Amino acid sequence: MRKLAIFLSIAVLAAISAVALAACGGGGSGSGTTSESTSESNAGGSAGEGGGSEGGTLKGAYTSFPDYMDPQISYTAEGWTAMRPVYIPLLAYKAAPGEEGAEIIPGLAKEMPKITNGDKTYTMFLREGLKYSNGEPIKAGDFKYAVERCFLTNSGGSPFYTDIVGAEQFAKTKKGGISGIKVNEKTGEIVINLEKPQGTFLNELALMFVAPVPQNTPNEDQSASPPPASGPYMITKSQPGRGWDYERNPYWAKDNGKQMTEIPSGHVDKIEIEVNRNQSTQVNDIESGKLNWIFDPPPTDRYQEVKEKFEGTQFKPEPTISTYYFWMNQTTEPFSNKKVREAVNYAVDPAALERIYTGQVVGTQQILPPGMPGYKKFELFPHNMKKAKELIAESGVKDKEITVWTDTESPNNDAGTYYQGVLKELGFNVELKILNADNYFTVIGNTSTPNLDTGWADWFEDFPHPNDFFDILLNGESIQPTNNQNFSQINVKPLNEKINKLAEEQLGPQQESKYAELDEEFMKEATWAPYGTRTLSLFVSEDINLETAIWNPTFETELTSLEFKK
Amino acid sequence: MGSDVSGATSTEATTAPSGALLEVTDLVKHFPIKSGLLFDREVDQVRAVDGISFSVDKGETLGLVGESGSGKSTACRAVLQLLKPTSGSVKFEGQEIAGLGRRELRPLRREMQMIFQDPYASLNPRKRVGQIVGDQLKIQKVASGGELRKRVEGLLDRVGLSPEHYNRFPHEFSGGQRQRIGIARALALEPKLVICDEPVSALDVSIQAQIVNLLDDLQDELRLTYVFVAHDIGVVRHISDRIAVMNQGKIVETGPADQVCEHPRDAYTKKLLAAVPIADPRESAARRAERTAAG
Amino acid sequence: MPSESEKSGAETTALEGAVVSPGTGPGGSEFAIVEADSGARQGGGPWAIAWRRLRRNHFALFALGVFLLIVVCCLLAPVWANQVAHTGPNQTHTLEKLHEGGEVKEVVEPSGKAIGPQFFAAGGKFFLGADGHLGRDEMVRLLYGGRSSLFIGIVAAIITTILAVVFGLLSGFYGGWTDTVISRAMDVIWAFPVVLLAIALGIVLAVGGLEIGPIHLKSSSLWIPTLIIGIVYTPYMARPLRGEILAFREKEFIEAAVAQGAGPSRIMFLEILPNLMSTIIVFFTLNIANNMLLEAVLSYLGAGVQPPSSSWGTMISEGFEALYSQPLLTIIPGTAILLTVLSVNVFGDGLRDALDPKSKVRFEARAGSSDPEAIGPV
Amino acid sequence: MLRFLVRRVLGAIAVLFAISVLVFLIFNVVPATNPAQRIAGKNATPQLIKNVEKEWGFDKSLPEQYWTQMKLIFTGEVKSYNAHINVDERIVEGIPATASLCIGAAIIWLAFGFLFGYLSAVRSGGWLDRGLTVLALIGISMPVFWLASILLYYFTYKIELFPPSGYEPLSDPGKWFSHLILPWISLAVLFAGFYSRVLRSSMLDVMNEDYVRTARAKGLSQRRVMVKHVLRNSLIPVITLFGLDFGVLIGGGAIVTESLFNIEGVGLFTAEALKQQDFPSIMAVTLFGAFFIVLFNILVDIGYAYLDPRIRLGASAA
Repeated sequence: MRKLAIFLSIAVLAAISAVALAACGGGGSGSGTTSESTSESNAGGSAGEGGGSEGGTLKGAYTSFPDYMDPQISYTAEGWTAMRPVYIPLLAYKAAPGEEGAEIIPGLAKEMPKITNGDKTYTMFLREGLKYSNGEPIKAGDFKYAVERCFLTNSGGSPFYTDIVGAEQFAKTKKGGISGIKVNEKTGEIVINLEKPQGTFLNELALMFVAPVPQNTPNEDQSASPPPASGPYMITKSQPGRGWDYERNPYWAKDNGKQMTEIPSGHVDKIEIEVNRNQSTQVNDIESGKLNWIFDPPPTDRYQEVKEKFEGTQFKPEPTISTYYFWMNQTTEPFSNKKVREAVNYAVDPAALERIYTGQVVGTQQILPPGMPGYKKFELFPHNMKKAKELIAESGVKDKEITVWTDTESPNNDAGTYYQGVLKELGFNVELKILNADNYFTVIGNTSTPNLDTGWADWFEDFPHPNDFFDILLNGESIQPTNNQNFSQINVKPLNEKINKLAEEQLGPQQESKYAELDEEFMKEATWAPYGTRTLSLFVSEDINLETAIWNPTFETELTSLEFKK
Repeated sequence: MGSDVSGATSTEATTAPSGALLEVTDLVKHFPIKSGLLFDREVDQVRAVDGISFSVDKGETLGLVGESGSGKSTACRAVLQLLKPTSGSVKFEGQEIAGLGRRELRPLRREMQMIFQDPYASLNPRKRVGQIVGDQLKIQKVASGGELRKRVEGLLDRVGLSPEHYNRFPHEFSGGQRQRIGIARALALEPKLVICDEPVSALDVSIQAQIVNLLDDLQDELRLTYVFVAHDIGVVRHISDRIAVMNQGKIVETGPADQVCEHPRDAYTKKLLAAVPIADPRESAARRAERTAAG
Repeated sequence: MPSESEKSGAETTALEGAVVSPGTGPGGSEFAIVEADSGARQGGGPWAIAWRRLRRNHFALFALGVFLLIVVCCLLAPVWANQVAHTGPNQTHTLEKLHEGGEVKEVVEPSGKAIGPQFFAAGGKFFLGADGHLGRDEMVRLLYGGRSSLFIGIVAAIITTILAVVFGLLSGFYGGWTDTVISRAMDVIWAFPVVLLAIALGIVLAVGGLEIGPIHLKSSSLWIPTLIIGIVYTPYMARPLRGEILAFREKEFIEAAVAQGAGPSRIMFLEILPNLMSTIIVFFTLNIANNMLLEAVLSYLGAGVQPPSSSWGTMISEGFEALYSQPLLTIIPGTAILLTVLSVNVFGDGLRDALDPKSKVRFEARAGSSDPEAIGPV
Repeated sequence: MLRFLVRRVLGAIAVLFAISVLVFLIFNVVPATNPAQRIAGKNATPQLIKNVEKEWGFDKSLPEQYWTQMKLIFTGEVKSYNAHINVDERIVEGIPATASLCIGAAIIWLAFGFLFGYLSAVRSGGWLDRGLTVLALIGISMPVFWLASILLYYFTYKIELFPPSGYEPLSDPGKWFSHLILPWISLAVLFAGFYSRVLRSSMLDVMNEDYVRTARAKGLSQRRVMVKHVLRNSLIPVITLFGLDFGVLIGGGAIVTESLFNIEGVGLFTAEALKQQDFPSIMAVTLFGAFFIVLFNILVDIGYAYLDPRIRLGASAA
């Protein structure tokens, strides 16, 4: 009886949350129109054109300094959000929310590249007359240097570009340049040759890693003195660990911006970001107006309070393209047994985890998250503890000692504790290992670490392309001894081949449905026990126009979209 | 080596008959003074005992007298091998004991004991009287259990304490009583030689006499040999057969007690004698005048 | 105190003993004062006297009572868990509801807020509420957490005491090279910011556990923080002990023992050690208090007790994540630590007064063991 | 004096060397993770990891790595693994905040420690003494970070009396003060309790000394005796403690206080370095902290000799 009641309440909750989500999504996609209407109504109030008032100084806060303030090296959402208005790659993601934000548009390139030679050659032209914020012209060779600089600085992003002809050689020798990139400084022509077709290459060209920088930029980390800007803002001061400031790029309005009309120019004149480790303080400072915007969502502790008080006026939850899951190492007992993996999937209850994450995850039970091209909702393992126990009994696995891994970050640690409880209920002897968040993925990514049985993991897209999930996280061929991301170590040949084949194709409706199939096939293997996608949030001060603020699924807050009211 | 020769030549008065219980020859104890900017080097020495020789016969009492700092205590400890002598020879019953190891010394420890100066510091405050006195019987495996207790109670009785004191702690006793405990401890193994290192100097004058008398009685009773150390030549004279006077690490004069006291040869001995308090105030004043004249 | 000046001090006394008059050794007079003060003819042994003094100190006895009560409560944790709360310390109740007099309450609201203290309203279930998103019973966790905290506090104090006594005795008694090696090693740990050392060890061991020869400690083992704390505090106790031993070594009763043929181990353990007992006991109690505080700091920084095991430190650190929405989760375990440590400190204070009212060690014990490096800078 | 200084300085260098070796061993022999894997990032290829290893010198022998590390630290070129921050610069930048915190807290704890200790000793045995004793023991028995979080909750969130946290430079004294007041208090409580106890017991010891009785017998007023004779002579243990405590704190020892209140000092940097297991930073902050501990140890010894003329520096065996 009681179980039924719980089950029903979960079902109701799930339904409510689904409706709420739909409503949010609707609001998100309609925000373009509503923002125009509000801006019109506000227009009379101040001298600003269009939306709110132009100008002013935006004050923001991060909880920690980005990994690097260097376009070629930074590989975190923190860094990408920060540098998004500063460095423009040849191609760019549209400054728009939701699915629209996944659209790739020309950046420094005049138009989208021509793809020839059996999808292996990309040809494009640099716009003419572009300048860096120091007044120097932007050259086609700067792009080539940017790619090379990725390798020279041992950037975490460099593996994206190893398929360029000559790149692997260059990675080893670091000499002689990458032969697969040819540039013509006079015409601005850029030709890139790939070893094999790569369906994600357009996405990768739109990443921050290959945003052109002057060729005299030293090939080491420039976080303390970031290279000159090609975008609407330039970083005038950067103090790693403490904060950084932006001002408008004087050459943007004169030159670059005139050509790149699809890239927003931003509203405020100055942006000052400080690092404040205390997230609760950040919330207070937003409330008091001392800060205008914060990068991180309010701490779990105060999330509900903020949501109740400010939703719709200063706060909006923003879905991300991410999956939170428990991986199960298929190369060892007991998870080599599919029945056990299925049992775990039945036993893990996304509804419980939604509470553990104080409503900041939305339960799902599949690989691809909503918002990712190819996402099609299905649910193979509705929560059912009885069935889970039956499956365990069938599997014949008993009293097995297993280790559950998770990291210290709250509430991932609680998720691990919850998972441990679930596995105990299934009859395992479970040891929980909670590792420091900074080290966690290195440790579980090292396949020689002992007792890698099962544990927590999450994945946020690098770019909105399903290949970014399947190839990295689930392709058996990408298992490597260290820095491994295929934590389940699943290696199913037909599935690998399917991933490899799809990887060579440009993404279209047909490919998307194939990815959806792939999603289901992996879940039939029960290789993970996914439980949700993360909801982050935008939280701004009273005097910032929430309506026009844009949350891009890849770059998160578009700093260029923030404006003061009036 | 050549102890006979050196013993004979150094001071004629110490030429004791053969069969001396204790024979000390050219005993030297130096303490290094270390200094240096970085590493300590030995820059100088304090010559605490600077080549002394004497011998003590069985049943005899040798008084060793000198001012504070003259090296008497160091000499006692060097003789008993509580301090390693720098050089020289110490023979006990003809056996060379200088430089012996702890284990080799252990059987000899039964034969020679010491009574310490400070009855407060020389008794372990955390041990009961019974343990203090009886422990060495255990160490030397002489007695244990009920027999041990009986022997200790006997000893306590002999030094003028009550057997009920067996379970008391030192802090429950007065200075004089404590020194009696110290004496009981020294006598527990029925040693042949007892070195008394200023056994009475920390006590009230009235009690000093009691302790000295006790020691005297015990000597007769147990046929003990004493080396009696004191800075007060008056006390030494009372108990000693012979007296050796020490000054700055050296023995300046030795001889039969009365001879040394009545006819001192050395200036230092005279000075010591002048310091002995005299009951008669007139004589005392005269002495004082003498002393200032001498000084 | 720097060891050098201690050493030179020892050398000087050694010389004074030999060269200057042995008549007024500083040691002797000190004892005389003690005796005079405590009344020369006071009956009974030192322990009996101490006990008489302690018995008059009602405040200290009350503190001892509080401490013992806490210990007993924590020992009875399984009884409370099984008979009253009907749950384990790590059992989650995220989706459960509490039926309480017709009213149905969720243990964890969808927002993640946990149920508050119910006291006996639900028959002892969730007596102090639930602990956050996971809905674990706070009271049960508090009791089990207390076991960990007390275990670490007491066992680490035992480890410290054993190590400190051994090192102190070796170093103080033998002198020479033994002393040099041990003292220098202590110097290094002494100059090492203690919390830093403990955290560094804790973090490193939290990943892989410890495997030295036959000893295999899982990373989640309570023994890891216990060992770390025990070792880290050793110099703070060993140094003052060494100083005391140096002083005792010059006492005549040690010479008396040598003169009786006692060997080094007999002298160390039967002559010197009993004299150190009051110092050791005082240190021991203070160590328990400080260990519990250090455990809290380590756990707070993720280098102590590893979840899901709870200790009061981990509970504060977990509660701290919900400080603004549920301050009780921080206040409850913190109060538990405060009460326990306070009772130990008050009792330790009384004990010190009882054992050694005139002792200089009073100051050293405090300065050494609760050296602010250890608990202060946190 | 010269002899004393030379010896202590050499001793200090030896201790620092030993500490650096110890830290190096803790982080390079015991642990399980290869920093190169972490630096290379989540998508790293084996080639990339190899490149990182080579560039950072992880492929070299341990003594070589140690040597390079020390050279970098002392030439001010050491970079952290995590964000390529120059560790030395970051430490130097943190000094003003740490100094503000420590000096302010020290003033508070000395003031209260002295006041309470003095009153306690003068009224020893009375109700005031007992009350202050209980207060002091409570202060000593409280986990500092717990007190800090309660203060944070109550004063910045519940009644919003003080600004939450962060460090404001001294250029705006009002802000500087209001941001530091809570950290000062939470850091000072423990020490104030502790010092008042130490001062009390040391004053009681001195009060029983003969010369104090004599002074009293001479008819000097109670206050004059207390201040001129007792207090002055009771200072030695307090000064000793103060030197050591302050050395620890100024060297970045206030790890938790600084991170709870987000004071951008050395302690906060230490906390982060430890959290991220960022070896170069840990090495640098440890040496930095140890340097101050050793330095203040020496200063305390000098201060000792100054306060108590009976102690002569370097007087060994003479």
